[in-house]
Amino acid sequence: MIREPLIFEISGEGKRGFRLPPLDIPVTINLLNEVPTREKVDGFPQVSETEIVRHFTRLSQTNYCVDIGFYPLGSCTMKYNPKINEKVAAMDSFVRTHPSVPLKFSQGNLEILKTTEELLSEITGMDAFTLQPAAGAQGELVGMLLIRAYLEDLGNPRKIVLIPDSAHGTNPSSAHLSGYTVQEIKSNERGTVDVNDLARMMSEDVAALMITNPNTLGIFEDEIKKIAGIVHSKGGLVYMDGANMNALVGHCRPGDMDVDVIHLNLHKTFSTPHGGGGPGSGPVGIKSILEPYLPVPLIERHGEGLHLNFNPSKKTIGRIRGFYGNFLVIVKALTYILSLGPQGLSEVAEIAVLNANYIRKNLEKDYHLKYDSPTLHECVFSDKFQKEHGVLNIDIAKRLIDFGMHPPTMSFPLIVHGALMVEPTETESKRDLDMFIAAMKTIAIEAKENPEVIKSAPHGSYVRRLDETKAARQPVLKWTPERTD
Amino acid sequence: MIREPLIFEISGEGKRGFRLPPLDIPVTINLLNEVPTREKVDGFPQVSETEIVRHFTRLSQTNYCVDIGFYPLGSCTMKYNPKINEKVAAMDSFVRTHPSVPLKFSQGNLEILKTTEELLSEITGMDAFTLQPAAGAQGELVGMLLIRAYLEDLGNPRKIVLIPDSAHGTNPSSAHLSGYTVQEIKSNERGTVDVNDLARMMSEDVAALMITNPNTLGIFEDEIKKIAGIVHSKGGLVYMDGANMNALVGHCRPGDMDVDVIHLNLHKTFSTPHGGGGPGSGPVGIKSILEPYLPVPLIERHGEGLHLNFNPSKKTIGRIRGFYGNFLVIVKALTYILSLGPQGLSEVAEIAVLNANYIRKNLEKDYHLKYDSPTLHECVFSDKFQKEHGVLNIDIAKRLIDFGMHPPTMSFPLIVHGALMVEPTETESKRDLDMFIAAMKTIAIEAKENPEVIKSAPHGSYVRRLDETKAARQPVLKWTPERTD
Amino acid sequence: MSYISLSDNDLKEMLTAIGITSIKELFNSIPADIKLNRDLNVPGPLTEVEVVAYFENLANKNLSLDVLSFLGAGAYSHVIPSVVDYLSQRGEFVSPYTPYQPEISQGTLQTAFEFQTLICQLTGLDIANASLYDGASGAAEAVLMAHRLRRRPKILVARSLHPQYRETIRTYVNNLHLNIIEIGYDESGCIDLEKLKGSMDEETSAVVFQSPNFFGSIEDIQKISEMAHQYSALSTAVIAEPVSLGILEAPGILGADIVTGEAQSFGIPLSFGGPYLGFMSCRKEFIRQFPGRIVGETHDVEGKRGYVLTLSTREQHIRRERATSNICTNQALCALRATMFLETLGQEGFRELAWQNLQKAHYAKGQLSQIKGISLKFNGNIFNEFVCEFPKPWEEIESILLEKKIIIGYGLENEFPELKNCAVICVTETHKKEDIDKLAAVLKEIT
Amino acid sequence: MSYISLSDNDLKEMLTAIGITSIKELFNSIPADIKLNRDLNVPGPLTEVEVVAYFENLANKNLSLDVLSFLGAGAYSHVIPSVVDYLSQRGEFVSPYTPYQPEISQGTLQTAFEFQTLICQLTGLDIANASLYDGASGAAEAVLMAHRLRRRPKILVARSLHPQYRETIRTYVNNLHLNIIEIGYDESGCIDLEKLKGSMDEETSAVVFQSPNFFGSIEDIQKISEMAHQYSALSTAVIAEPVSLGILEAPGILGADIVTGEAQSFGIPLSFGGPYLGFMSCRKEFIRQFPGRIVGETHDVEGKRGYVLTLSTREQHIRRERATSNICTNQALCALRATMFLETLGQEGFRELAWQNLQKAHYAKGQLSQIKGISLKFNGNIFNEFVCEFPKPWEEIESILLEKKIIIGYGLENEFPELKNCAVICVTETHKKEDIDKLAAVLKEIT
Ligand SMILES: Cc1ncc(COP(=O)(O)O)c(C=O)c1O
Ligand SMILES: Cc1ncc(COP(=O)(O)O)c(C=O)c1O
Repeated sequence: MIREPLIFEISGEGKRGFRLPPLDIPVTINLLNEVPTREKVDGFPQVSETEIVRHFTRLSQTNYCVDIGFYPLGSCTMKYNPKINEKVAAMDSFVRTHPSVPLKFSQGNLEILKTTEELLSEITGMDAFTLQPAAGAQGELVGMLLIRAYLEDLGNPRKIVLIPDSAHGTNPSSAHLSGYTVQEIKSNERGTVDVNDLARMMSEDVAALMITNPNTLGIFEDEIKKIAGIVHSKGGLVYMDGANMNALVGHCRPGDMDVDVIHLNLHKTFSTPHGGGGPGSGPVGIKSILEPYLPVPLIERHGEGLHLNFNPSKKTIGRIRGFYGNFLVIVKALTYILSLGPQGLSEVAEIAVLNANYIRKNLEKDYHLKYDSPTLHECVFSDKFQKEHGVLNIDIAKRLIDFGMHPPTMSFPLIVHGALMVEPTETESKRDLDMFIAAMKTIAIEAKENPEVIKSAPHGSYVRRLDETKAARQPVLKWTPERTD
Repeated sequence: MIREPLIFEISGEGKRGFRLPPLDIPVTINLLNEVPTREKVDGFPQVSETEIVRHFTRLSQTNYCVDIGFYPLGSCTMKYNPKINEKVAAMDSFVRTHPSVPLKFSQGNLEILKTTEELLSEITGMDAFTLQPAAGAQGELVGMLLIRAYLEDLGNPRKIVLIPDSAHGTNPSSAHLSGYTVQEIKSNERGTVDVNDLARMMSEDVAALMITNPNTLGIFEDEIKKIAGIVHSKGGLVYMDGANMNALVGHCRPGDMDVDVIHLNLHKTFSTPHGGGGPGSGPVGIKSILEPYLPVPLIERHGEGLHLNFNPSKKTIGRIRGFYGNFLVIVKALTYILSLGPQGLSEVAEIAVLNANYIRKNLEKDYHLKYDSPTLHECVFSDKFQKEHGVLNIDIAKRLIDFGMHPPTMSFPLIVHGALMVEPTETESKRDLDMFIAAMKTIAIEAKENPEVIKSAPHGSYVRRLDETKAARQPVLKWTPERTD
Repeated sequence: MSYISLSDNDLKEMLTAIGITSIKELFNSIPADIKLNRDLNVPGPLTEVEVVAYFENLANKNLSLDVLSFLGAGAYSHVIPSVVDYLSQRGEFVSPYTPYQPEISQGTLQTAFEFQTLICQLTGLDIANASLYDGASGAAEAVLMAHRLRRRPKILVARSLHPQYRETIRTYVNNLHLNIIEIGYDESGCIDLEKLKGSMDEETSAVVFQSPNFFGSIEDIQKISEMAHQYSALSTAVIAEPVSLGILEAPGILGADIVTGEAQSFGIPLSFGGPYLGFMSCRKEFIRQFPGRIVGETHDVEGKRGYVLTLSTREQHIRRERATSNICTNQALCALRATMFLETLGQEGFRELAWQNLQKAHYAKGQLSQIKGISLKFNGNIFNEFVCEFPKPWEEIESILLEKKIIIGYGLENEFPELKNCAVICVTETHKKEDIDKLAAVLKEIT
Repeated sequence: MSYISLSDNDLKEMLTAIGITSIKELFNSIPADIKLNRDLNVPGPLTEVEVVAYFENLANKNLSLDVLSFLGAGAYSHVIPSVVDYLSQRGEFVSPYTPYQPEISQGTLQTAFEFQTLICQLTGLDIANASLYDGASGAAEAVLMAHRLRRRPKILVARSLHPQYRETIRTYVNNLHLNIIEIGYDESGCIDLEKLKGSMDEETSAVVFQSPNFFGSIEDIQKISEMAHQYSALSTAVIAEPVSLGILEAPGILGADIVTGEAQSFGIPLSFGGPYLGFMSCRKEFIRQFPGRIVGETHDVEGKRGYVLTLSTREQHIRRERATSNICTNQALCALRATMFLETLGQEGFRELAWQNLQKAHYAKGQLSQIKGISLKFNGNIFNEFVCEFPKPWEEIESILLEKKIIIGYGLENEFPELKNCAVICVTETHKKEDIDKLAAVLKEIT
């Protein structure tokens, strides 16, 4: 296979990839006399359109993606991204609206935003939504800032946020960014929040509990109402990380579980593509007590029309980004919700849970399952059996690549050592599930019989196993002309 | 790599890839009582949208293409296909016009067609064009039918068409389809038409000479005016296969070479993509003596507006297809012509010829060149040197695949045994040319030192060398449910 | 804009390598007297922004927005699933040549194999090719093929075959001096079976008819085929609206020997008439005379399944003047779209599509036929088209409706002088009830 | 429409394999009292045709067609080469997750590495990350970073920084109880250097300013940075219109320590405000405090070059509450578009782009400033935006121009009460001479 060079390595004076129409006004010279200017951006490449197209077409083919195959990356809900979403979001009028146009030029866009807020409220059972956060983590930050503002308003923002040890890394990070100290709650042997531990740790210093439900083990926190009760009883609030909403949609609603704040990941549950790392969208839903604190601007219905309120209340946490959210991502999510309708949405959770349990059932003899509680949309195996043969979860992951599949999540939950978090989603065919199961079974056998083949995997990819340590120890973070490679 | 099944093999009852809006009128039953109907199309697949997208995304990646790399398939002018062409041809108004709309609903489209006719006339030096032919071969048919109609009108359609032995297969086939007997003219030792042979064979039974210029060896027929003179002197006409127009555009014009009819391949010279085998477009240019015979309908300017003339003259050869030609392909070609402008077009030929000569110069010691005449946009090597080691042109071709490149043309010209017809086109980078040269040189060495590696090539492709004999001997031309595979 | 990829330096190095000082020298083989010593008189160069503006301006001249159209007559407006556009525009499908090198063309080849399979399933015949230019030239190829197979001078052609297809057949076979006999239609709009019977004899190579035909009427393929087979002539069915095959029995099952047609309905936009998609299928015993590219299944040296262009000894690049057709480049990308279209709709969706066309056309037919002054010209069974006769001159009807932003249909009197004030009206799944009701309401007003 | 890929039979087989009879059983772990025992009150399901119609209807409510707009103020209208749309929509770029598995993500990773390189070239700094959410949150992250680096309580923020960015900074740092001091502007529209000097001291972590700033005025980065460096505070430049960097010297060269901003201008459509593209770069000694994903180069076991996410010990999934930022999903696909945009334009094209913006804005500035009653509010150097003061109330000006289908610019008085009847006007390469002349003509008429 031809190795694709960096674009800078094929640059050459005189090549052009694009031309602007000629300037149609008289040229004025010396416009920037007093300002330091430059003749050109040093190092910028010069290539032809042909070369651009080949560069990116070839590079694209070195990517694995949902459009190519099974992508059971746990917690990421890598479901199929419907193409109609893309088509709708590409409509001229959506793509071309400047965010600062007078309101009558954006009534359609505002209607999209407002409708999405309303539908997400219904889906989650919350009272109101803000669509501004650009991703889940920003949603967490907003959610925690809302809680902080609310508590501050009551006189004391408090100091501590409780987070289960199974939580995603953004939870503690966002809590910290909101000015809180994080205290970890232990999971019990069922893999859920230890209610006693919680009760013990809950105090009037605690601002909130951040809980994920179903949690990152795929287990439903069945004591959620009790948990919420404990938190509320001490004046704290319950934040729910809604990244796993795919397991619940249409079946139960966080709002009905006494949750006060939730963020969703539209790029997970609501099928907007992940783009190799974004853009996403992390709307935050709240109970009405938190409404005065919502970030600005608010979208409000005024009679027939819609309106942006930039100064709703002094209590607002303020602005958390430019403009109004990742609008085109929201358009895609709304397209998805409307395409599915009520039954379709509830079927999402059903089949997601079915697929995950089918995999679990088929692999639970081959891979260790630390917790035997029932799981919903995902389950977390570990490499415990394979480790005996020197095979770690990362090796299993790399070996899966040779079978043409994307590996599961390994970086968390931290409570499962050598985790392999498998989330198939609802869009997969039985054939894909069976191929995954077969590959995992083969790898389990290989681990015993031929562990080397796993530890040296992947064998067939565009690059083989990459030296991540070297990358971190001797960081090369950009191309420079001196390099020869 | 996962093998991609046939779609029929993953079909399953209950899967749906698309839904229509529900019927919004009252249903009438028994509408087709007297007519044989069926409940369903037996064998039609049932898959999900997810499966469709994966099926075709995966299949697409098994294709080599111009967007991926160098494609020196001689005579096919596999130049880069500009993406702006696609964008323009995708404009709603072009894509959605029904061909039978009242004329005032298609004035823009007709203007595109008329402008393209006019510009092609200027580019080729011909008097008029029809854009109807769907591809080069249909262009040839139309051209020959025009000649036949003209001669018939003069009293005698004549019997014979002369075609050089180096011609593309469609030339004799089209001549035959037009009712002519084909006689071959020999090429001389320079690789061009043997003028003496032509003079000897030319008679009043000969309707036309079909000549390709530059010919399929890439050699310009420098005696073209003399040749045309010989043909015209006996009342015959000269048909030029314009497939190689990429060598000439902006530098000389068939109309100025006394050519009477020419076809162009918009999917070659004018950058419209080949689509894995079409759609193309094969416009035919003519001198004015042939104008009364043009196929219907004609596009005519009437004052401000444009008009379709379905009954221009009794002499028309009639209709050769539905409607007016491969409109969207023509839109792309016009986009290309306007994008390049006069200098850009003439630069096309210059760089195409430069690139071809650069390759020729670099490989002429390694691969046999039967003719040493100067060549323009392509040159035809042969496997003569390699054959000594049992390596044929097809082996060299397959080995090139391992180097990440598309092989040259081998099926013609028939006068070069073991031909390797290399046409780089003007859009390639020196890096690509150099990689091709290096690969060819490596193969030349391998032929001597390790011929087996060539003969067993390709080694790294999705499938390895396929058994074409078996395919023809035991034809399996469709999937059937009985098969297990 | 130019698409050259050489840097200034590359250029110099290459000239040096070749041993010349100017590119001009490479053109020395072109005699001076035919060199063009001036710039071409062509506009441009235009940048992307300018070229888009140029075409937007032309697009606006089409005035086609917001019009409610009931045009069919060989080009049909149908829904196109979003995946078809999304997938078919991938560079890997758009930018390769004909798959001469199967090892690096499996995407194109396997898709074509699936296309052939789908066409066989639709037509009920044994083999199908990978595409032809369009329906009209497909009909012509079918006649040529039938003639090669039977070598008899007579071809019977239904007058109810699309007039453009009839004209194209005439052009293609003109120099064969065949006896093309047109067979009229009866009050059902179908081929006049009596006349057909009367014209059929041992001299006949084939009968060519369309179903549903140009008037929308569904032909009795069984009867026609029986009549043809009595003289071992070939029953050649042309399908211009293959969505009908979602509900009508496969023509091959009913006796057709060759089925050809236009598959624009399958995911190909109207595009002002092209590119469209010709298809053809036939009984397997005709394979040696079958025109066009065919893809077959085989295996590689390791036993892996793969697909190749096959039976190419029929084709021009091998057989030259004795080829079964001169076709080379066909309509591969359109066939790809059709394959995606049919596979996305699937068995259920395709059935539903056909059913909705049938229902809506009949609803419209019912509504229109109740309007005073308007009559149904024919009484045959229809699928999604039918012919109305109006009480006023067609031109008047047409222009009044245009003012109401309706294109009511395809006027017949130019091509069928006997059908004065008649038009073919096409109703598909894309028409909403309110569209049909609007048409009826407007017509009621003006007739 | 549903996107499930299980057949009826698959479903049965799977239930059997799991050993249950109904999917419902799998939800038994959800307590009955929180189960939703009704359908969601959500419209739909809508088919593709219906959903497109739904959104077309909303799109039409935007009324935005045909309007001539001179809006900038943080979101810029620039040309987008056709290849950017064509290539960036490929499924391989659109549908993967963050490249946690580098061996099958080289496309995303190499592109990000190229993006980082381009950002470093533009900003003149050592390192860049793979993207942040947007310019506003990027500015906030920069303040947080500066504070982590310097640990001093004072942050000086230019009043000429985009008001949304200022507000976002405030929200992000609110609980750190920093002393955010706003520094006003002078008659050039630039930061008041005297005031800046007066406010700078050993307690200052950073000065944050935008250039060209919200009024379009180009700041003296060198002077500002010198002042900051005197107290080893960090000079933090925000670039909201990075097209300016095609002609203005790199801020890093002029002394900026951190450069962050909004790269929407690089091939990202206006999109009603998002998704956009935050970027950040800084000096290499700050790397341990740098937020966001970073891609680095390395080699595989065979020595082949490859790219990986690196230095992740800064990030939330490793460091949790001690991470340099909570960012996880960023704006990768937007960064991909920006990379394509910049590489397609190339060195020459990007220079030309900047130059045309500069020229056209100055032409417009010249035309408008000649109109009686209209005055230029500031006298600083500008790139493609400038502030005009009108002789009538802004609302009146705005609405009269709207009637003429012109959106003249961004009115300032809401966010800057001191700038009554003032607006920022943005002119880019997308404006034709006739557009600018039309604006001038209309303004001449009404003022
Ligand atoms: C459980 C959980 N919470 C939060 C996040 C953070 O979401 P985002 O990446 O959209 O910022 C993720 C995403 O990986 C997650 O899996
Ligand atoms: C020299 C020559 N003539 C004619 C043709 C036929 O053109 P088309 O494939 O467009 O029918 C070709 C195409 O391969 C060719 O190379």
